[in-house]
Amino acid sequence: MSTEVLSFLFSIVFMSMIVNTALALYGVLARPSLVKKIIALTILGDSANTFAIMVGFRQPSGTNPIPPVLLWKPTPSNIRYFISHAVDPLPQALVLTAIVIGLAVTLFLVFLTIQIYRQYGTTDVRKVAKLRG
Amino acid sequence: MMSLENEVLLFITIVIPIFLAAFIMYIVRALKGPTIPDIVLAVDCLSYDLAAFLALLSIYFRSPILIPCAIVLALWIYALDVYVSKYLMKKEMGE
Amino acid sequence: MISLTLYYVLMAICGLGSVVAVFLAIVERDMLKAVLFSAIQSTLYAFLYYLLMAPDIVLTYIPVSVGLYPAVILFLIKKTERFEDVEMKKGVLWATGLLSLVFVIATAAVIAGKGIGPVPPPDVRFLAGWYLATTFNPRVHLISAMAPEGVTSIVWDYRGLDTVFETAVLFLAIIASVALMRGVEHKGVYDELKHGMTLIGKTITKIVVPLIIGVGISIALHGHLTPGGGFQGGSALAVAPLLVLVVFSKYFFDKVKFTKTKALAIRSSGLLGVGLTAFAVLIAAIFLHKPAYILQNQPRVGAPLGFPWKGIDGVLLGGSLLSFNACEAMAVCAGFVILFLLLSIPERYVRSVVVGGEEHEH
Amino acid sequence: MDPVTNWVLVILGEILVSIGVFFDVVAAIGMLRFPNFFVRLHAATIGAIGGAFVPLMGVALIAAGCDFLGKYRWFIAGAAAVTGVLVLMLAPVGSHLLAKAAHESRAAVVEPKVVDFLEEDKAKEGGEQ
Repeated sequence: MSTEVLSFLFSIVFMSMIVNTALALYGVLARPSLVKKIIALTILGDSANTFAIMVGFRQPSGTNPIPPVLLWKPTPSNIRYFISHAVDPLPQALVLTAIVIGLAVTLFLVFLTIQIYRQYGTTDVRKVAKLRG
Repeated sequence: MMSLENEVLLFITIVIPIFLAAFIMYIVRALKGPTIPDIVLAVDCLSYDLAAFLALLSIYFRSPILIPCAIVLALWIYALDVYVSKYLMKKEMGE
Repeated sequence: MISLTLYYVLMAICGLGSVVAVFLAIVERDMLKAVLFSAIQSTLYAFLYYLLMAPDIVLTYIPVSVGLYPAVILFLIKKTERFEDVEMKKGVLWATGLLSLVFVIATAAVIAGKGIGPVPPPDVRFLAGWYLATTFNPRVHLISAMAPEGVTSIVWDYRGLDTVFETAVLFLAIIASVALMRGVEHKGVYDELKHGMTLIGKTITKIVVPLIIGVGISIALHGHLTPGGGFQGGSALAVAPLLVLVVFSKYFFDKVKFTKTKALAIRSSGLLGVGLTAFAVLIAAIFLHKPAYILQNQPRVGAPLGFPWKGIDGVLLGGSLLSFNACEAMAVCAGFVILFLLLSIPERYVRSVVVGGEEHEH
Repeated sequence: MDPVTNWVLVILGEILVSIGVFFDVVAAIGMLRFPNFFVRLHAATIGAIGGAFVPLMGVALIAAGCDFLGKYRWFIAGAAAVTGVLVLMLAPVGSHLLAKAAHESRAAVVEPKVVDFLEEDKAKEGGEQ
């Protein structure tokens, strides 16, 4: 019974990330404003990162997991406890760089949008497409 | 006689739902907030209280290294206030 | 067991709250409100990362998505336009929002009821177990990174080559942004009354900025012991100059003579430090006539040289991780400062250079 | 430390956290029910100082008394105290800047408005110049 409750609650997180991804995709693809596209793009990236971190999550029986940082002296028993309780560090390491690079790319998109506004006087992609000809 | 550890963990277990009720009310105000300062104020309060809650949870999880998250949250939410109030002023952001 | 249920209830509330916040952020016409809803979503995600036991991610994510990202979008909408030109029907919006929430809860119930759901497994994959076992284990010194922080060891030791190339992507994105604004220069005289915000804000910011710099440096330099590292420390440090830029105005930077060129010099020296640390063992090995690898941290099989991992009194040094973290923090922070300095130039001065004096009417 | 000191520290901390939680709920109710932005600032004050500073000090005391955390309890205690002091400094200034900007730009709607002395003073100053 209790595993089903836990599974239901964890599935809510999982499904809400899927819905967030869908909403963000709608924002990137269908909304006309370039600013809205940038906001939606960052939400999309964050949701994807959350999926990656959830892949590395675990539930040791009875207690909560611990972060992948060894706090004690590296004796064999401590290391055994650490291996049986810590979460997966690999997705976290990949997401870490993804967040910072995502910010740098967003900044580049911001500069591009400002440049488009300077040239065309609008950030609406429909109007930009009309003005080009 | 109850041991110290059990007493502390029981206390935190009792406190968590009350914190949770407050958070939900703050989130409702932040999502409803008719004007922009209302939203910022609600996010502000939410983050400061979340910082206190994170500090409490790091005792509950017995992972002391989780505590820097609380400092970072309390420091950076001030930046959000500053940006929004600068935006609402008549000057450009860099002036 | 009751406490574990509470733990998962917290996670589920974060998820549901973030769905509502994302929905409002996407459908909102007013970009300022959309940014604030996105900030609420970021706060909830940060709490979710905390509950998923990823303190490293929280330390990067909060400065980036609460400290830097709203500021960048606010700079952008101050320079361009605030409202999006679309009409949405209120009834359709409410129905869609309610439907997505119901969808989340119903699908979660189906998944849990059928027993096919993502119950968090009690175990991690074999590779993760291997990383956890060898991150800090003096008994297997020849395959260990000798730093207690699992994430930083992977970032700079096990998968160091990935990180070096990701730093290159960061560098290219910043160079591309600078190239878009080439030739734009503006200097002014700082006036304490005219520029910036109120005296109360300035005074507290004067106290807070050293604190932020202290927190950033300690996050960067303790990266091999506690959650933190170069990227985390760098993005935390970058909030300090941005705060000064907004509270004291851009002209304060002209007054203290901190220019784009100086930031570029700091950034280049940081990148140079990353490169030197990557080749340090190899260069030493060439002089000692011994084999070595690029990006080598600890001694490996057939390559006996390495960084020291233990200082005086048994203080953990973390080998090359300490140097990598310090240099990367410098590079990331200075890179963002260059972009903020460019973003903060008032639009009327930029327009004359970039568009060539021709004004649009709007 | 001896067990009695630990118990005293933990109980003091729990009292502080309880006070903080009470203020937190009160502030949240006020946030939800008050009519406009400038009234909600009062609730925000309670939420930031009573709901964050007081429980953070309580957490510092609890952590100092929890000997089951080992030597890392001083890390938690110090960090919680630093966070509390930061909240004490930053929250009022953030509210001040926000209130000033909201008043200046008229971003907030003041629905049941009785009197606005700042507006009158500004009008007087503008008239004299």
